Amino acid sequence: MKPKVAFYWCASCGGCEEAVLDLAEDVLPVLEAVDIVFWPVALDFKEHDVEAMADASIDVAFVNGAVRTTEQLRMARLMRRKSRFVVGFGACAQQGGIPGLSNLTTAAATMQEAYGEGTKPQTNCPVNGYALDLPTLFDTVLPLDRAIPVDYNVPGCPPSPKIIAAALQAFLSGTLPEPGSVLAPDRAMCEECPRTDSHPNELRLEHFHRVPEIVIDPEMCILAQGVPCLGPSTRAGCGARCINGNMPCTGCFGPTSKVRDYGAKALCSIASVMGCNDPAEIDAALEEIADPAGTFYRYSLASSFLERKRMEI
Amino acid sequence: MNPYGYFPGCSLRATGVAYEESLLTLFRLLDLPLEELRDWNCCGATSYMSIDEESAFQLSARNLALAHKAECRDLLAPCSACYLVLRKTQDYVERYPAIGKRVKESLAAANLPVLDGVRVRHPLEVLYTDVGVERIRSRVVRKWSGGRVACYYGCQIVRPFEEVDRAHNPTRMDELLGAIGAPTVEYPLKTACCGGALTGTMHPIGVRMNYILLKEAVRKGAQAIVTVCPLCQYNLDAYQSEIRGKTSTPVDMPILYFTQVLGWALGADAESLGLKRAISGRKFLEQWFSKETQEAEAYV
Amino acid sequence: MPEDFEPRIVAFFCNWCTYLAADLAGTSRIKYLPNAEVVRVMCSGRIDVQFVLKAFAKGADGVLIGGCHPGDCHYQEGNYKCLRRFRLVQRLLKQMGIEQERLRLEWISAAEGDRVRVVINDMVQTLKRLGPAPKLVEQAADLTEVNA
Amino acid sequence: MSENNGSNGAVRIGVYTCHCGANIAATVDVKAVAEYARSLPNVAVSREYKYMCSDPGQDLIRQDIRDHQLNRVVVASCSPHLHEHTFRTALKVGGLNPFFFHMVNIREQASWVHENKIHATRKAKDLVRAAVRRVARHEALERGRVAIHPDVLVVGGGIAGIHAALTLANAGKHVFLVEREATIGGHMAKFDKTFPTLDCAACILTPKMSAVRAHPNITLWTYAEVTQVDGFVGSYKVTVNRRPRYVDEDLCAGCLDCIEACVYKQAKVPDEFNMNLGKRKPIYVPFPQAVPLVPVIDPETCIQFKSGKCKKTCVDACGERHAINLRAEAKQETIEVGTVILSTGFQTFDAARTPEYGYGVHPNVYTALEVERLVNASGPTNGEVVMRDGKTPGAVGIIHCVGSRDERTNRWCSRVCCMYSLKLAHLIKEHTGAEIFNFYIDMRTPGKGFEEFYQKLLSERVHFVRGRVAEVTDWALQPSEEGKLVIQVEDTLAGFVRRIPVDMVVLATGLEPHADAQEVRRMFNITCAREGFFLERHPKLAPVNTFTDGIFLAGCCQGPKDIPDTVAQAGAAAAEAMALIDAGYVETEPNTAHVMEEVCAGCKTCIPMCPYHAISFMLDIHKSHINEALCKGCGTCVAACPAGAIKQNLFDDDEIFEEIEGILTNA
Amino acid sequence: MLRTIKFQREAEPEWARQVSERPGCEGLFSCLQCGSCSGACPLSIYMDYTPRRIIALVREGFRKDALSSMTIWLCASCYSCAVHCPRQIRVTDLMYGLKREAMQSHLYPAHLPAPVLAREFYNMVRRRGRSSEFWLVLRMALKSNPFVLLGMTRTGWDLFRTGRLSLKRERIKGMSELRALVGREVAR
Repeated sequence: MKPKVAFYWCASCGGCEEAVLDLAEDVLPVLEAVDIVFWPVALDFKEHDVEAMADASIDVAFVNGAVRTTEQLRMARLMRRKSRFVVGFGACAQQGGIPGLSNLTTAAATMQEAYGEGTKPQTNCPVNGYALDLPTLFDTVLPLDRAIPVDYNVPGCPPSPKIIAAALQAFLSGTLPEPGSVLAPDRAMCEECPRTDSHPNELRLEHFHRVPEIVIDPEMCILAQGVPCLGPSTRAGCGARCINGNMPCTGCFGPTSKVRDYGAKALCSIASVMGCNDPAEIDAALEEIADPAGTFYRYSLASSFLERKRMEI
Repeated sequence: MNPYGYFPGCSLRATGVAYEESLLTLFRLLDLPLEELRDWNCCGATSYMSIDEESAFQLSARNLALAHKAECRDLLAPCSACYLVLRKTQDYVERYPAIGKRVKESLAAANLPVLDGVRVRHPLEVLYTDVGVERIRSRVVRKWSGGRVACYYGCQIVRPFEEVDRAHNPTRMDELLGAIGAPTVEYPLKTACCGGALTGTMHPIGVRMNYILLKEAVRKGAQAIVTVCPLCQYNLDAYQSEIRGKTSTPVDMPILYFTQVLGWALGADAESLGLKRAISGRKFLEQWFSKETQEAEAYV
Repeated sequence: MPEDFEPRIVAFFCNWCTYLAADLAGTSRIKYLPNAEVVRVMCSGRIDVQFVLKAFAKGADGVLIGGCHPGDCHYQEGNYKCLRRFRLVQRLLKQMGIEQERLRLEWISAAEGDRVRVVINDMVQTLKRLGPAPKLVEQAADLTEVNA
Repeated sequence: MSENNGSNGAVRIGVYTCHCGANIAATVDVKAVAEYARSLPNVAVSREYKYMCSDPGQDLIRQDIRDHQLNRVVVASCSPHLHEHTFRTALKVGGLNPFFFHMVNIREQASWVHENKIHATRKAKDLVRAAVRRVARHEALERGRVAIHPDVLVVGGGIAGIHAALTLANAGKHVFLVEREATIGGHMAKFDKTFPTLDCAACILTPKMSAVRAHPNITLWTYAEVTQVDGFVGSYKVTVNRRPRYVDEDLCAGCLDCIEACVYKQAKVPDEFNMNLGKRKPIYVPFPQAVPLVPVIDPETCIQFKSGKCKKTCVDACGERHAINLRAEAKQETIEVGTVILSTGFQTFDAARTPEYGYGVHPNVYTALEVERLVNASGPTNGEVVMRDGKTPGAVGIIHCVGSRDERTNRWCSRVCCMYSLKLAHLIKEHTGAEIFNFYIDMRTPGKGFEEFYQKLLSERVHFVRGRVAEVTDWALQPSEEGKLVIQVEDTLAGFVRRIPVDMVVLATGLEPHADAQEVRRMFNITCAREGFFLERHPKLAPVNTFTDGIFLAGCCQGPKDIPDTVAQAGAAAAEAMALIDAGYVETEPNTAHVMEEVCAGCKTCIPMCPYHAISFMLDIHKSHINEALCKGCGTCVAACPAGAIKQNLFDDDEIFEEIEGILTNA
Repeated sequence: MLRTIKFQREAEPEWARQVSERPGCEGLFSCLQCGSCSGACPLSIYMDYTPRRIIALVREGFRKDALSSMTIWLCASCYSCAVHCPRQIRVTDLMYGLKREAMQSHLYPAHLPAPVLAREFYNMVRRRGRSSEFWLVLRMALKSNPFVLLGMTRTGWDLFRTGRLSLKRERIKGMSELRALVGREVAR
């Protein structure tokens, strides 16, 4: 019989769901090969249907998005219970992703930012006889593996068709790497980068620029142009999508297996290649990196050592 | 410009009155405004220290606080003892937190402000740094013919704080006097001690110390000694007759304040410089004035 | 803050200057506060920002980095690399709500045994003033729910 | 037995906590620490012992490796800088790879610097816990070897440099001896006699100087300075700048006719070698026995250099030899050596910094070095002690500790002043028969024959007044003081103040580091102690080594010392250098960095990190590569690698993270 | 016959330690006994113990000997010792401390004018905020040895005729302020 597959969507933008469809015609053999038992975005199954299934009866659950509400936490645990393998799908699941940046503030502040002063989410309201419960929002966004044990991760914002296909292939063929690994090459993105040869041997950065501030030379290494490109710190597998769009890498594929804290390492290496030794000059140059946390932890703040900002909550 | 705060100290109202007269005159001649510290009290000088250091500091603290209240940045203390005690108070309050704490508390008790931002200074250093040798030279209207003088700095303005001049072989007074054309002798005892209060408390010893100072000045060919401190001036001035009596040294030399000498060169008259208050060397002084005055007429 | 709060400092000392200075402080029997525990690295240039953040994440109240004076690095300029990283990570700490005084970089040469005392004692005083570094558990109440 | 590489089965750690007599045990509860260690994961054995570094201590480790199949060892004792090597060797002998070892410093950095036993013990436990976690990650390593270039550079041609150079040269090593001045000989060449034996300095020094000149194994460059040093033990690349002396050393025969012929008939220029007490010509040799005996032209004073209008009689006098070349320019020499001996010496304290003694004010106040020249037969006065005023002193005061033992100037004791003061007292008395007064704080004569010499001086009726002179003045309190220099001092033994009139005052100025000691130490990548003298690796156990391998110290650049000690130290430095050269190689710490090629994506971030150009980029496979021979193990590239693709042995991320967590994981 | 031997029980090491903690005396125990202070002191030639010996007495704890010495009363606070000391001990401050202690424990020769002057000066300033030289000297003389006044007549006259003898008794307005600052009690 065909392997049973589930897809679920926690805190994310939905891009990961798109990405599955981006497989285009390659998706068809997959659909042939598997039996999709749960996919809220596409098929009409309900939570209680899953509840009804026997534990570990789903072969693989692909869960995208971070965990930031009580509901997502409940569903994540449900997926875990019902599945043999849980795969963190995409940057948000793997590292907390963009939602993870709200670990720089609190749930209340986030609410206010989105809905204006004094908004109080009404957590339950009666609607023709039924009581609707709104899940509550966490102050701290969690990457999936801090909510439940995760077997594998497919990185990317969103994951590239290439690695999705590879991942599915691995499951179908049962050729899986050791548990806990990330289903993408364990090398930095530079290896795929078309401009890698234009990276000078002795790089020395005296200034930093943000993308809108300069016209990026489409041939030359973007980091060498003073735009913090995180390609060197970021796992390969995306096919240098952003570079090909003449944009710097922002690190959605996360670190290699040898790095524990993505942003810390990226920050460390960028600072290392600066060209000045005088404290005043160093500070002047660093002024040009407006938002270190946002620059180096764009996707990985929630999965960093510090996880969130220290503040009154 | 905002005026210098002026802390006369007790002596300048008695034995040292000539110092005050000449200082005020000189500063007027140089258009340097002086403003006496309102209701100042005793600095807590040497002999006070020997009873109760803490309240000596408190006394100084009051003066500094008054100065601070009067928004005066520089507080002039012409008397070496006053200068030292005020300066020492600042130093110890800063260097020894315990002392600082107690002093601040007592200031609060007397609801006085804390003492900061006030610079304690001695006129010699003010004339040297703020006015400068050159400006003094440019203001000279009387040619000097008072003969060779010995510059006597005494102890407490150069020790232990070397802010007025350096402790070993200070030269600023010599330079200022040089500017008005007064030849100075190489005076090895320029920072030796005059004995301070000893002339009163252990008279023979005090007098002997001054005898040594005078003798060496004579030996070096000085015709007058120039001082910066009321006590030095008094000790050297008041006991010369006694020394003449007790020793073979026929010493009778005028003991001047540097403010008198400079004031004279800048055209002030003997009266306003308190020159007539000298005890010793009057003969010398009288002929000097007369001569000087004639010359001054010729000069101007 | 508890009265008897004793800050915990992780100190990364370079082998050739600051670590030797600490040894010298020992042989000179210079006494200082026992709050700093030293991790020896060959050069301050070896100090990865990950180490610093790990220490904070694990509950250090302060992190002290000691290297050779500028121009004196045993490896010529490792200490400059360290300086650049230090300046950048200071900015990050600010965003992460960690007081910048909790991370300190000092140049201490092998001859400056007493400087070790001065720096460590001073840092301990500063940290006592700041109080314990906020810990994550207090931060993310949600995690308790997760672990429930 | 075959070496255990630790791969066999579970990690089994042995922890050994040292009492170091009472050094540790007095402030750290050693038993408690050992007890605690026993409770930690992977710890198979935990012991405490009086002296772990002793043989029985090391035997404990060896025994346990066998009996308890240990494959990791932690020793908590002193600084790794002291005994890491000792214990690693113990592991090796015990049949375990020496790098399965980690050392915890609970002496220098715990028991000796803390007073509260509870806190010190807690700290020791934390550090042991961290070490236990760290050592579990250690891997078997092999030491690398670096070949030692057999040539040696000796910097400074005083007695220290001369002796070191000759010792090495006699052992068949090639030596480059570089001296800043125009002649070798240093301070010793200026001395008249040497204490306590009173043999003539020149008589014992000059033979060694000429031996240097004559030795086939010594390349002597005077009037030259080292300007750059690259590389590391085994192969230092050194650049030497040879200033032009305008007289070619190879062509000059040392006839000195040029000096005779100089248009200056009379010597007019103050003579530095004679402390400016004598005069020299613009073309001169510092002193008759100078080595090399080749004149120097001083452009500051030579008419030709100043105006270009000189008859150049010196050139004519040289005639056919053409040794004089007024257009000569500085030469840069680049050499490669395996080891370096620094013997750059000292400078004497500037007496003007103690104004109370009137140096520079009263002409008859002299420094000791000036008097050395005065009493020297080949000095400016041919050994006559005549003062600047032309008189011969009837009474002389020698003031000890000038610029020594003084918070306001130099805090240290200069060690030689007492003895040379005694020597000068003897010589001046011998030359003039004057009354001599020595003013000392403490009389220090700790050396072979020194005390006897002191006794000799006492019997010669030299006065010894125990007291530091307050001031030297020229004011007279008594007729007897007229025209004299008066020394005012408390005779602390008699208990009263004395005024002693003398004709001449000699200031026994102390020894201090050269003004440019800091630049020199930077160039050679070594450290200075607080006083500014070069810092030895260990005050007792490695007195001539520095913290930079292959660089050794000799003489007063390391601290004040007399000639015998200097020569002994020079010999020791030479021996240390020879030990390296004859071994042919030096074993390096295996703490080098390696690129994990499977992870490296060729981003090149690491390449500019390396000060030794050890990292190259391999275009074929598009990855970085680290040359282990060049890597010095600083780890800067490791921290910088954005992909974590570089490992450093002994300081790898895994090990350091374990250590950090170990420290912070509360028991 | 006065015995000169000292027994260790006569020493007060604890007192020595206290003294070493006074401002300026930190270096007490690092003293080299080099005698720079004595040599530089213009008055040591009249002292029973030279300043150096006072330091020796103090740091060995011979309190009585130190406090009852004439030396401390001869010190004119010229700070010559302080600037000459190679250990940077403020000997002058040490002397001040000893004077204060000697006053409190009345360990000084009776009728010695110096302490009398100090006390009178102190009280006058506490009562009036300023000192008036004439009255001060008068009181000192009367309380120590009236006969010295005879010797002073000449000087007195000189000062009087040159207008340098002020009979005015100075007093500041802010006495209440001053009392709040230093308290009101006077020395006996």
